[in-house]
Amino acid sequence: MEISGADTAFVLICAALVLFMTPGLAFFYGGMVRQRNVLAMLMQNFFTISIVTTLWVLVGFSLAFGPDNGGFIGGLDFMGLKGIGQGITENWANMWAEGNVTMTVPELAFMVFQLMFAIITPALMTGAFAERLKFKAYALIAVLWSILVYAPVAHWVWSPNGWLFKLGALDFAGGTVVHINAGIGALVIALMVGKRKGWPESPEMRPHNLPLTLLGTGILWFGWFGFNAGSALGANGLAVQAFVNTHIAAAVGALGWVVIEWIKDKHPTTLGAASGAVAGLVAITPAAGFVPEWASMVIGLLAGIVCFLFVSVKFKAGYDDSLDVVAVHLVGGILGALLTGVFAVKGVNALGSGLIDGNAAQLGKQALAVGATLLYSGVVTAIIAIVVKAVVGLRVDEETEDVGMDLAEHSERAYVLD
Amino acid sequence: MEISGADTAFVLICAALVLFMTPGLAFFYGGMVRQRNVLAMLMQNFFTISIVTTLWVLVGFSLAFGPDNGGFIGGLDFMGLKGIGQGITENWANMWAEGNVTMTVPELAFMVFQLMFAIITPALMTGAFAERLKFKAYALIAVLWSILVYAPVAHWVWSPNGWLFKLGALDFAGGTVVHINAGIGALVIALMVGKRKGWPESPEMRPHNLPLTLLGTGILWFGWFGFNAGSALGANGLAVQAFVNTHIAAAVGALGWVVIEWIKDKHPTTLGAASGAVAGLVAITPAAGFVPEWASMVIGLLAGIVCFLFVSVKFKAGYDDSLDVVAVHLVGGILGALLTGVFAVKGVNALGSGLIDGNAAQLGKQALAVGATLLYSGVVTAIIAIVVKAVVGLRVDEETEDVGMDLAEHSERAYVLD
Amino acid sequence: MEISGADTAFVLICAALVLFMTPGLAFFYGGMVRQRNVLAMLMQNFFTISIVTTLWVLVGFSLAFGPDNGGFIGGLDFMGLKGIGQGITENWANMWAEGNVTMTVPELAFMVFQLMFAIITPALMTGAFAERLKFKAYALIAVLWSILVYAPVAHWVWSPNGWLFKLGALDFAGGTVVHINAGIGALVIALMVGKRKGWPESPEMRPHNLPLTLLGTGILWFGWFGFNAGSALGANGLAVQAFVNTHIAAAVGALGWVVIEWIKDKHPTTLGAASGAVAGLVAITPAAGFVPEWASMVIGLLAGIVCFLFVSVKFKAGYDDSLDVVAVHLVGGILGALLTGVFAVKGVNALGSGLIDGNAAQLGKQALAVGATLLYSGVVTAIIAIVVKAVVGLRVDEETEDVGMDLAEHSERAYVLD
Amino acid sequence: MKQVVAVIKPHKLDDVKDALKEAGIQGMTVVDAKGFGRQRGQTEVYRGAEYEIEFIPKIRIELVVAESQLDAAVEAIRSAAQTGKIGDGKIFVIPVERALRIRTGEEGEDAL
Amino acid sequence: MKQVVAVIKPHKLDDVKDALKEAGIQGMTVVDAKGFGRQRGQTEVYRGAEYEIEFIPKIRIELVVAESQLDAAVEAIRSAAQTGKIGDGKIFVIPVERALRIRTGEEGEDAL
Amino acid sequence: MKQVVAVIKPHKLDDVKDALKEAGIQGMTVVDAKGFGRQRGQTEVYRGAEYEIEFIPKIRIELVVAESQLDAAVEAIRSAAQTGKIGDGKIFVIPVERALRIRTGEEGEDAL
Ligand SMILES: Nc1ncnc2c1ncn2[C@@H]1O[C@H](COP(=O)(O)OP(=O)(O)O)[C@@H](O)[C@H]1O
Ligand SMILES: Nc1ncnc2c1ncn2[C@@H]1O[C@H](COP(=O)(O)OP(=O)(O)O)[C@@H](O)[C@H]1O
Ligand SMILES: Nc1ncnc2c1ncn2[C@@H]1O[C@H](COP(=O)(O)OP(=O)(O)O)[C@@H](O)[C@H]1O
Repeated sequence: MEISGADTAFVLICAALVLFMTPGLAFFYGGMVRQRNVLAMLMQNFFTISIVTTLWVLVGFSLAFGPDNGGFIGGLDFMGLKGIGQGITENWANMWAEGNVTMTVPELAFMVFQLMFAIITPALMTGAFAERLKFKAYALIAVLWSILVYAPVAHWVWSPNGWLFKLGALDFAGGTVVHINAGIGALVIALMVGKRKGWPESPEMRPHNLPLTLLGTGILWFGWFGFNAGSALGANGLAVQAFVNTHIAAAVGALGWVVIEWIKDKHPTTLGAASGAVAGLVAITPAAGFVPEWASMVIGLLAGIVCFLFVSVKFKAGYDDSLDVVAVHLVGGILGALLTGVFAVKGVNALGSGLIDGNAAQLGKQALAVGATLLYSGVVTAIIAIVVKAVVGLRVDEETEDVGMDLAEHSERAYVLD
Repeated sequence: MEISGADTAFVLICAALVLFMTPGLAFFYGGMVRQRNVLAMLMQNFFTISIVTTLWVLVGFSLAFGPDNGGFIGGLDFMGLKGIGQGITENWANMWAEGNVTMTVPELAFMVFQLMFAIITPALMTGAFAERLKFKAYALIAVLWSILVYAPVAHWVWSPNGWLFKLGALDFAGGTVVHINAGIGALVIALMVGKRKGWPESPEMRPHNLPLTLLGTGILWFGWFGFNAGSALGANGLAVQAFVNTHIAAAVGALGWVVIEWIKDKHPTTLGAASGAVAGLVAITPAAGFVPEWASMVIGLLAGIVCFLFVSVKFKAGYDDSLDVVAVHLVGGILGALLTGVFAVKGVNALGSGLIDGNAAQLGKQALAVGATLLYSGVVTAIIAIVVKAVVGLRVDEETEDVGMDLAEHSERAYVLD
Repeated sequence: MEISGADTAFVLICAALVLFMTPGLAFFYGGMVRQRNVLAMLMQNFFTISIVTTLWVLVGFSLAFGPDNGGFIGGLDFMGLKGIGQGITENWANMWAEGNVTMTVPELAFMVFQLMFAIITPALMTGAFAERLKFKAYALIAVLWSILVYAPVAHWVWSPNGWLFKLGALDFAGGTVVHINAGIGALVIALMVGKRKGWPESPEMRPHNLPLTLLGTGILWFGWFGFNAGSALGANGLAVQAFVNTHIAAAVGALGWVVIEWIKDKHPTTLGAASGAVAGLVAITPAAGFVPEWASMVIGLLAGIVCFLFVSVKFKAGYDDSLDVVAVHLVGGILGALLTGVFAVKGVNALGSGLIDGNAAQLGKQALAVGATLLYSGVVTAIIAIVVKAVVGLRVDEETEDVGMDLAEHSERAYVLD
Repeated sequence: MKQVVAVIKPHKLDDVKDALKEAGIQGMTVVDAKGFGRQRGQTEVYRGAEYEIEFIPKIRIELVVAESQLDAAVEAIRSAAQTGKIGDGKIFVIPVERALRIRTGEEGEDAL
Repeated sequence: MKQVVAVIKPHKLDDVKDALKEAGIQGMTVVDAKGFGRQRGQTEVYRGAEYEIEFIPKIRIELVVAESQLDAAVEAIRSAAQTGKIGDGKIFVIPVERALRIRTGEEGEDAL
Repeated sequence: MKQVVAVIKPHKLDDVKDALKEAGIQGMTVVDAKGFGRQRGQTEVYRGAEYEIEFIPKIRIELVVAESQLDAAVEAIRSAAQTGKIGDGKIFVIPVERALRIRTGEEGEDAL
């Protein structure tokens, strides 16, 4: 089958943009931890690229997009990328045709675009258990999680034979697969590894370098265009729609967060603007290719406000989600997944129609997808964490926490300033 | 009408690049202020994205590109992006046909590409009144300026029915609309808000983080390819020409600035290289799609030298333009706009021909466009500033200036280093 | 001749990505030097853009890609970009046809894409003689090296009439032209300028800002997609292959370096992850468009391990290669060039076949290309360094080394923190 | 009046401050410091090159107290800063001849 | 000879330095410090979590002066650093037994 | 016991530390400082605006020593820190009344 040059150019550049998001995330998170743990944060994120890339090529891609096994997981036919090439084979085209999807980019382009999603998803979790999870434990978790949690859920939702795909659950660019999935996993691990020493009372737990966090925000925003618009898998009107929606939700998300905190806390903050933008981006992710522009405004605004309000829950509930992965990704992801079921309209994308388009049932499907992801990811992550705890332990010792993980775990110091 | 996949891919990626420029600008500026005000600087820039995006979708785009009212401003037909979609309607195509422009990308792609310009323009101003303008005042100024200044001037120059467009004034990517417009607005506000405490004698007014400024420069340069080449609105020979001219002018602009300062001040500086590159980029903006490569060299070189020399004017004239928005954007923009009238040749772009191409009249048109922008933007910005001053006040109090805006206005500290 | 919109879009964006790598490199290096020399590092890199751009437009492009003179160097026909335009002339097409290359992007697009390579190559050298080479000396070296070393070697390998091109040596994106070339040049200059005061015993020689280095790594990785995939000069299957190989080698390179250092030094480090990724990227550069994915894994892994092990050589041999340009670029480049001769298979790219594809002779050709580059670049760089030493001197004085080059050479201070 | 100079481990600052507050001390001035002593620093490794860093991050606290509060202050610091591990730091006491509050010009113990 | 240690507000450093220069003082050494005292710190807020920061940025100045210059030095600092608002800081005077200029080996008041 | 305060050029820290070690000194505490004195600072230039920076980076070393080691310590610092160029810095000696090791509670010279 013919490949489209324009679509290939677009998807490749979008894949590069999505890869750039993981360093972006590293800086976003790295700026928020204490100075003594910034390198540990960067390391967990950068190293995720290595781990997931290796596994994805060897087996992960095949598990996610290989020939279906009961809607739950792909087969091993594509292990080591066997049969995945520079063009589009009939075999490949037929597989997608079953889901009414027409592929116009080389198989390897699809593979690598999807790989970038597989990378950032476990990386998102690192914010929750920051400043105390052993590097060794993280590496092991990333290996297991990537295969046992990410690949199956990606299969359910994005493989043409996945059970949620067939059910008609809508997830344009990863509300369930990426954000809810990572968000619930992050919560489980954060609970199991326990609170940081001194949390929450110590004034030490302030971000050590907010400009670094803002840099991360800028890169994330930039890369997210690749994430969402690239999910159209072609340079077409739908990609444009997703692009526009993504931008609007990010901008309005920041507005929402800043305005609500301005009212509540008396000050508009840069961290608030950054957080709100990311919240908006998270929430629009599943919806980007299904809803009209005004709905993106609503989704962004709600995400900014709801995620801000949810941050305080951790203080009440007493779980130490260091960098608010739960409030931003889990809550933002659920919000976005459900609102996709509300605001999707056929006029934007023939494939999806929600409550306001007269299809109330869609909301149920969305809720089911959310629930299934929560349950599966939550349980399997817990098992993984138990296993990892048994094998290498989860938490660094107290001295490491005092001295900082950069020195103790990585023998490095982030800044040597005169 | 058919859209072109290649052009759509190109314009979308370019729009992402232009969006990335605003964080880039934030770092460029943020590195140059004192540590205590860096977050305030970042906040003003990031928040501009939120404000302008919201307004542009609601009304700004319509005012700039909606059906014409006397060449001065667009109508409200496209409010809330009504009728702006994933394709190209006949209506839309016809409007552009009047200006002999053929659109090959979805309406929404054009909308969002233009939005990124609307965002960065007020953000450019923030450098002039840095370290003392209240955040509340800035937010209000951004709202009013974006609607009352930016939208009309964009309409004049880029709408097929704008009076400057019809007159034949050349502005490829925003010499008047973006740089002169922001430059004069910045000067007016800087004058009205007054000098920083201690300016210019205090040695405190040194850049606090030049690597951050260089990061901003790198991002701006990278993004500017989207700004200028993307303004061809397609992946064609003209885009390539604009791309090449942009790069040359930036490189030679840096060379010019560094060499002249090396001679005058005895030292070549990194801030000089960064400033010269930006000066070159500013000056080539209106010319990028009209002039040959050698002319880009001349424009870049002149920009580097002239802008450097102009910086000292503020000390003599006594206005505190904190980060030299006037010397770089206003002066660079005027230089570029006029030199476009000199160096444009039909061989590069059939739409424009300047002095060296035997068309002396073009220079007059360019001067008129410059003058009209200066006058309109200058006056309306002054009115806006007066109104904002009356409503919320412009300037932070003395204690805030001492303690820093980060703490006083945003309750945050940029760096918490051990 | 027709140009392809998709290919043009792709190559332009890739050129922007490659340009972005030079600031990325500046941060990668800048983070690793001591605080007092970070600006000098950034300056050398940023200023390279200015110098090389100017020269390339005036004469470098013509020397590299102008009509051939005996396979050794191009003629002056394209000086000042004469005849290089927005389309594809018959003349140009014919020249490439001799090498069986079909061009589908405007001449100026090819020119500017190649320019970005010409920029980063001398910039790569700056890491070796960091913290002690006079800026004036560097500027002069960059001028001479860019014309006398880079342009000829680029001609040999990439011009359709270059002797190595004709010989059939394979270098997809610059293993010889960029990395070996810069690596050997860097070594020669580092030897001639001598060790830094206090090297290697002083604990002062630690990286001053590793997050900055990691930022550089992220940008380099991101930009390298443009470097390697863009070298396919079109948005096609081969570009996708190169993209995928590039990413795999980077990821596995980081894995290799981290694992070997974890075993040897007991700690996995962020600088190791960053270094390994770059080593993998360097090694895959010549191979990206010739080898299958599994071979990229092998190449990346070997690069990570071999480059790590080679770092220690400088301590034994006693040469002060400040930031390991030799271990990473020279060794990584040679490794990649030779392994291309091993792993190239016709199934990936009809133009190349190596040892495992039954063509042992290819390895000899690769070795010849490596040897020729080492010899030519080594000798000519030495002559250049001798001349520059005689004219302006190479090394800053001792006081400058103590106080730092930022203050002494550039009159600037990187950070002014409260 | 006496000046008490204490060098402590960075993560003990909050505890020391609280202990001093409890002991009725109203003010102190701290700076980030690096200490050299018996305690061995963490080894740092960059690309395989090991650096034994002999200077270890410490906090230097300085407070001027009335004679009558001296023992309480020293004891507060000692007990709050002690971990029992090498590197806990030192307390030095130095005589002070004058003290003055800049805001009011008050002198002597009133200035503290 | 006496050592004068002054803790002042950061933005007053330039004024104090100028005042000391005028008073004929030739040298001083300053470090960035954080002060704890009666002055309340700015509250910081990160994602809704409020932090009352008890340590406030200060500058610690230290200068050794001849007996004869002591009063002039103290007065110069006091008047230049005073804003009248809480947190202006303190001045302490401590006896010095020896002073030595490293460059020349000069001792005593000649070393200052 | 005496407190020795030395202000030196930053790049001399390692030499001074080594000299003190050789002289048998077991501990010291250092902070980054900025010095004002006869030495002229490097002029900085930003976009053509020149700043004469009067404060120059220095290192402040502080060590408490037994009377018996005082001269050795002062001499070690002096000889290691001396470059002969202006700005080499100063050494001051201040009386110390008490010293205490936090870890063990040891007092006096045993605490050093
Ligand atoms: N003689 C001294 N003068 C000043 N500071 C000292 C002295 N000895 C030790 N210190 C400081 O006390 C810190 C702890 O001392 P060290 O010998 O490591 O352990 P301990 O406190 O258990 O005796 C050192 O890092 C240093 O900052
Ligand atoms: N007893 C003390 N010893 C040393 N420094 C002190 C002491 N008391 C106050 N300071 C320093 O002086 C600063 C100002 O003190 P504070 O009580 O806030 O206000 P004021 O100077 O108006 O009395 C403090 O931040 C602290 O740095
Ligand atoms: N009276 C003083 N009290 C405290 N520190 C001083 C004094 N005079 C000088 N210094 C410190 O010593 C440093 C060197 O002094 P300076 O006058 O520049 O040269 P020199 O050491 O050759 O006399 C200064 O930068 C300052 O830090």
